[in-house]
Amino acid sequence: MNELLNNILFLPEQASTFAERVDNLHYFVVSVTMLSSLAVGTAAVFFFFRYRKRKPNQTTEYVVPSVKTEFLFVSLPLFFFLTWFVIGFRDFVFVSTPPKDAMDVYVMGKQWMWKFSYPEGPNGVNVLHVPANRPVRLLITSRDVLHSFFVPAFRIKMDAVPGRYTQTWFEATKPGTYQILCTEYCGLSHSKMLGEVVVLSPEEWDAWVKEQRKGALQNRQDALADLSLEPHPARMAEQGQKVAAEVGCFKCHTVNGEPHIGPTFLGMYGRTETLDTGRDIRVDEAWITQSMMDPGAHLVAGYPNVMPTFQGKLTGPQTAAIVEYIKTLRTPDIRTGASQGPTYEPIQ
Amino acid sequence: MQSSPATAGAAGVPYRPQVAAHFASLEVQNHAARLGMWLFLATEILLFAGLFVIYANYRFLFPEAFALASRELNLNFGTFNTLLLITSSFTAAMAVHYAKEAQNKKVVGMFVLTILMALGFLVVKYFEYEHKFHEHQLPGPYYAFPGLTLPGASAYFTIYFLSTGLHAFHVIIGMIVLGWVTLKAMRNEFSHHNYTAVELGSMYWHLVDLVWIFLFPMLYLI
Amino acid sequence: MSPSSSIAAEPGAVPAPDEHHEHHPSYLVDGTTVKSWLLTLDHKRIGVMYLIWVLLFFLIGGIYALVVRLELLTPGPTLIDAMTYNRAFTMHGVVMIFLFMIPAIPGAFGNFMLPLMLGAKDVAFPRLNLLSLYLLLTGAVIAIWGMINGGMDTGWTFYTPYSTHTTTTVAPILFGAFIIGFSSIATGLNFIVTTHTMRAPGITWWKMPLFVWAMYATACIQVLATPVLGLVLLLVVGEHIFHFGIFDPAQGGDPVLFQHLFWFYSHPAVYIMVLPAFGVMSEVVAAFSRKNIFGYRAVAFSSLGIAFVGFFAWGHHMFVSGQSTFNAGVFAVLTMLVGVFTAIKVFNWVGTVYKGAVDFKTPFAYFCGFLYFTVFGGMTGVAFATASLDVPWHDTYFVVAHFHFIMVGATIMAFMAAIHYWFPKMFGKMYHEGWGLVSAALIILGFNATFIPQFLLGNAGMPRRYYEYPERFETLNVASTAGASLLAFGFLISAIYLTYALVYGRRAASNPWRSRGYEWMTESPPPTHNFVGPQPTYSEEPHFYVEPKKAEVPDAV
Amino acid sequence: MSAMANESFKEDREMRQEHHSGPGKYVAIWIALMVLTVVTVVTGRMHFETGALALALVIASVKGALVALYFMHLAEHQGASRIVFVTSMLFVVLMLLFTLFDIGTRFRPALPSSSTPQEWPVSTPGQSGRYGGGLQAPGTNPK
Repeated sequence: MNELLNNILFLPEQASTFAERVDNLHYFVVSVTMLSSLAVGTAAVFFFFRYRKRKPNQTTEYVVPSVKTEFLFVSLPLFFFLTWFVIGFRDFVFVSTPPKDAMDVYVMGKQWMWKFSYPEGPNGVNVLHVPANRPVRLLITSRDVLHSFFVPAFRIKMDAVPGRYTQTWFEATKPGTYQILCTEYCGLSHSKMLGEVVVLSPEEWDAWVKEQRKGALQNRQDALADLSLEPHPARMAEQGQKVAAEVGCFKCHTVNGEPHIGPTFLGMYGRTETLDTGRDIRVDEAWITQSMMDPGAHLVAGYPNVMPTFQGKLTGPQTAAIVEYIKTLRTPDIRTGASQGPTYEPIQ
Repeated sequence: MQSSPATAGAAGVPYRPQVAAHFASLEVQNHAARLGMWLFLATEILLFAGLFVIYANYRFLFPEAFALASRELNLNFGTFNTLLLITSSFTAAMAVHYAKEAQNKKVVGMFVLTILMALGFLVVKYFEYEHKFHEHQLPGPYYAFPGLTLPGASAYFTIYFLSTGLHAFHVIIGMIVLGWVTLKAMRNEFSHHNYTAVELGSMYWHLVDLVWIFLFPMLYLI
Repeated sequence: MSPSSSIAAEPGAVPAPDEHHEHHPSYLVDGTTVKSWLLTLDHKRIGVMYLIWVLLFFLIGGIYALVVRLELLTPGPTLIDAMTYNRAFTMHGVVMIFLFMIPAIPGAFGNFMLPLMLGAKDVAFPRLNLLSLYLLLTGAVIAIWGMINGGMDTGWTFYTPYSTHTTTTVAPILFGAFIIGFSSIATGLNFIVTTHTMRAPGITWWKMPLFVWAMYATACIQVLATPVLGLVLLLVVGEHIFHFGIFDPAQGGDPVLFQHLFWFYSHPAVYIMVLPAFGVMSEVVAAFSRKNIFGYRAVAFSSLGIAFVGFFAWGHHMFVSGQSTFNAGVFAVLTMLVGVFTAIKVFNWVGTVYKGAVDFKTPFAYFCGFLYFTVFGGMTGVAFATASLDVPWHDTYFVVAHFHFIMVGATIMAFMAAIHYWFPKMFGKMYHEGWGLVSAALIILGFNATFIPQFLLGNAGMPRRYYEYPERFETLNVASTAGASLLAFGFLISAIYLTYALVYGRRAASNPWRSRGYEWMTESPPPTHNFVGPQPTYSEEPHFYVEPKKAEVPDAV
Repeated sequence: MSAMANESFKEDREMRQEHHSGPGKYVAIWIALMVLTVVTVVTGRMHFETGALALALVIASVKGALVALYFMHLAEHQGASRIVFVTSMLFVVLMLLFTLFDIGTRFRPALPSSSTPQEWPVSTPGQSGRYGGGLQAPGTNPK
């Protein structure tokens, strides 16, 4: 019966405890709706034929409803609506209050990917691993704009609001892979902001966590992320940001527009800078690369010549990634420093 | 826009008001004009209500920052402006009183006083603003006042500038409306039969006063 | 402001006294210069101009809709790139909501019919009325200019912080919407004052036609809600330009507060769109089943009830936005009340047919479609309000299908029914009944074919505003696009035969439906000041078919 | 001009029951408003621990009521004008209440994070503050 209704309604499979509750209410609401609409529709169609016009300028009786009828019109829908509300709100409270023993996963949405971190590691991009039959609380935030974390198979959804955490929780009932979708419009690649939840059996989960915390699977994790649906330049920028954090660029360069020891990365690409020689240059890939390799060569006026060279410290791809990253800081629609949320550092 | 409900009803032929063709009588026409004005004032109240809601929410979230930031405002200026605006509201009410008695000269006098006080209000506001600019107590990202760095302080000044700015804009509109009614009074137009324009203009002015009566404690006295 | 002052001395609107007292020209031919139309103060001409403009905006919005649907034909990129797609669905929403749905029925039919139904010569403030049309057009011009010069990609909800940081042209479009808000306020204000002060003798509050009640309730919402939208739009424009940080989380702002303020307008706005539709349908069902409205007071009260409770249901748009659980409960219950009020209306409409004399003409066909869309759209709305069902459905295609059913479906049905029902009243011509029924059937079928797959897509979990989608959603999307083309075809047919009827249609009788609505108590099309000779007396309630009084209903058939 | 009659005569007459009184009333209201302003400033300067805002708002409401009732003649005009004014006030209050309910009862971390920073524990056991949030420690974390 469940299976059949699920198919008729095109519902995805039920893979969480909440999904079963929601679907039960769904079936209840749909059946009452269909039956009552059928009743109203039948009555209407019957009236259309029974009381069709038989002669032009026909007169009719003056009919007004009795108080009893009007009472029925009010009380019947009110009864069903309030019943649904009671059931629905009970379930809503259920999904808004995570159980005390839930395990926490931090979820961060950013344009256009999902990042997951567990309090004691590891981190993941676009793939969330959770154990089956165990409540998982998601603490959701965003780095830039609103996103919304949606797993159809779990029937859960919660907006990711920059600068703060929202929460939801689920308890997956069977191992498998389920799709994550972003349901709050978040810009150009909104429809590409996909991810997946991998539900593992308890044994697999323990093994996975152990392996992750050793760091042995980090590479595989990266490879997985590479295969994700995320567009290539964004991926490079993402790596560039990681690398920049690792080698310490942010000790001297801010990304929020404020000058620090060095000029800010925000809006650097494409900007016209006055050098200490008095010459104006337009910042491009070549200049950024050269500044990393030979910082003293073309110094921006007003900044001390204190930057060490990164020649030999950065590989070619890493340099390119940092350049890509700085390029993403060019437009005002990249929000930096907006979020008061967690700063995710890569697991070493 | 603001004056339209007032003018639409009163087809402005001097001295003797005329009933527009679609109204049953002058009384109905005046009633319509007044009701229209009330509805318009209701929209103004709801407009400011949006700002009040924003204020209430952020004050709830940042009580200390708001309390400290409000002490950065000049209470003397604020009190003076409140008294000024209340008095101007009083003179506007008196103008209606004189209009009913067809004392057009006194109507002119009262409205000129009102407009002068409105001007005074704006001048005081200008000095307040100038001081804020000087201290960098400015909205959002422009806020750079070293004396108060609690989170929420910049939000306070954002709301301060938005609400007083919107209010000052209404003061200016009110001055224009009252100026226009004053011109009509100079032409000796008003009498017991025809004072709707005076009444509606002064109602608008009272609304400006009403909004300030709430803005003043919210911004200056918490 | 300028049109209102410049027309102060314009005599064209008030016709010179006519020699032939018995032969007053209809409003359509009383003054044929362009100026006599553009600067008219006649509510009927303003209504007709509104009709022309909203139809144009409907066409623009419809083209955007077709572009969106075509793009979604295949899972990957089909026709346009992602940016264009994002702009297209935003523009579809903005144009359809602010330029079509909100002004359509109040602007066109409210303006035309309200004074006629009240036995008045005009609305209370004719100049304000004209001003509201030109404010609408000013706002439209600014917004459309913005659309051409870049467009906006935020979705019509303008959620911060995306809307304050996107590089697309947010400012002119929001500013355009802000001006359109003034137009909406002006219309609403005018209607409230007209209803209060202009009722002819005999038309007491409980004898007003239900269309007037619906317009009155709508006008209350317009007056009370629109200023808040105006403020919010200004704040977003300000944020976008100056980055005040009022809704910016980086500066302690709260994006959820933006949603509260936005929906404080935009949820009641749904009733601005649908209440006039309820009003039109109350008239149509009474006229074509030749019966008094069953439970007149219940229907009138429920309009006011929807207007009031509808204001305090806005939080059901925010169940998964981070709003508190407590608030979700409060808003869920209040939303249920809206459902109850709507149910009262539905039952009473069906009850009206009971013991009636149904004349199955085109408007009545649209009434059937309307009933269907209202029941299913309303019931899915109630399902949303259970809070827990909203969690999986929120921002999926289920929402899209739901509001297209209740808000668009019901309103379009009413709009089409109103055009057909009042076509002879407004233009004195008759359209082809057969084609009318064919296109009604096509439109209703097309609507279902478009949006029933979208309900299922939503159940399956396809989020809205997706440029590309997983392949498992393809079949249903193709079905939906096919339905959309059927829908477009249906509208095309109506456009053709209605235009034909306008030019070559046979002259309609003064009251071809033999309707006993108040608006039919004058000639069709009405003379400039609505009545010639003595004012009609309104001794009976509208749609009183108990005993025909031929003397009062001029009927030339 | 024309013989247009009107159903709303009664309503209109109610609205026209005006008593044209002397300027004394206006002067009295004006003095009351001035006094109340001084009162609110004086009490505001005292910075009461509790109820300062409530007191200020009560005084403001009294002042507002005086302006609306007498300067704007709401006391004389019955019917629709009053309903309009009262309705708009009601909507303002309800709008305030519903939004304040929300932030008053929201999941704490869903409020702006910088609003009450001192109350946010920077680190909780098992989270070492690295993931930043200073969230309430959940019951148990996986080992």
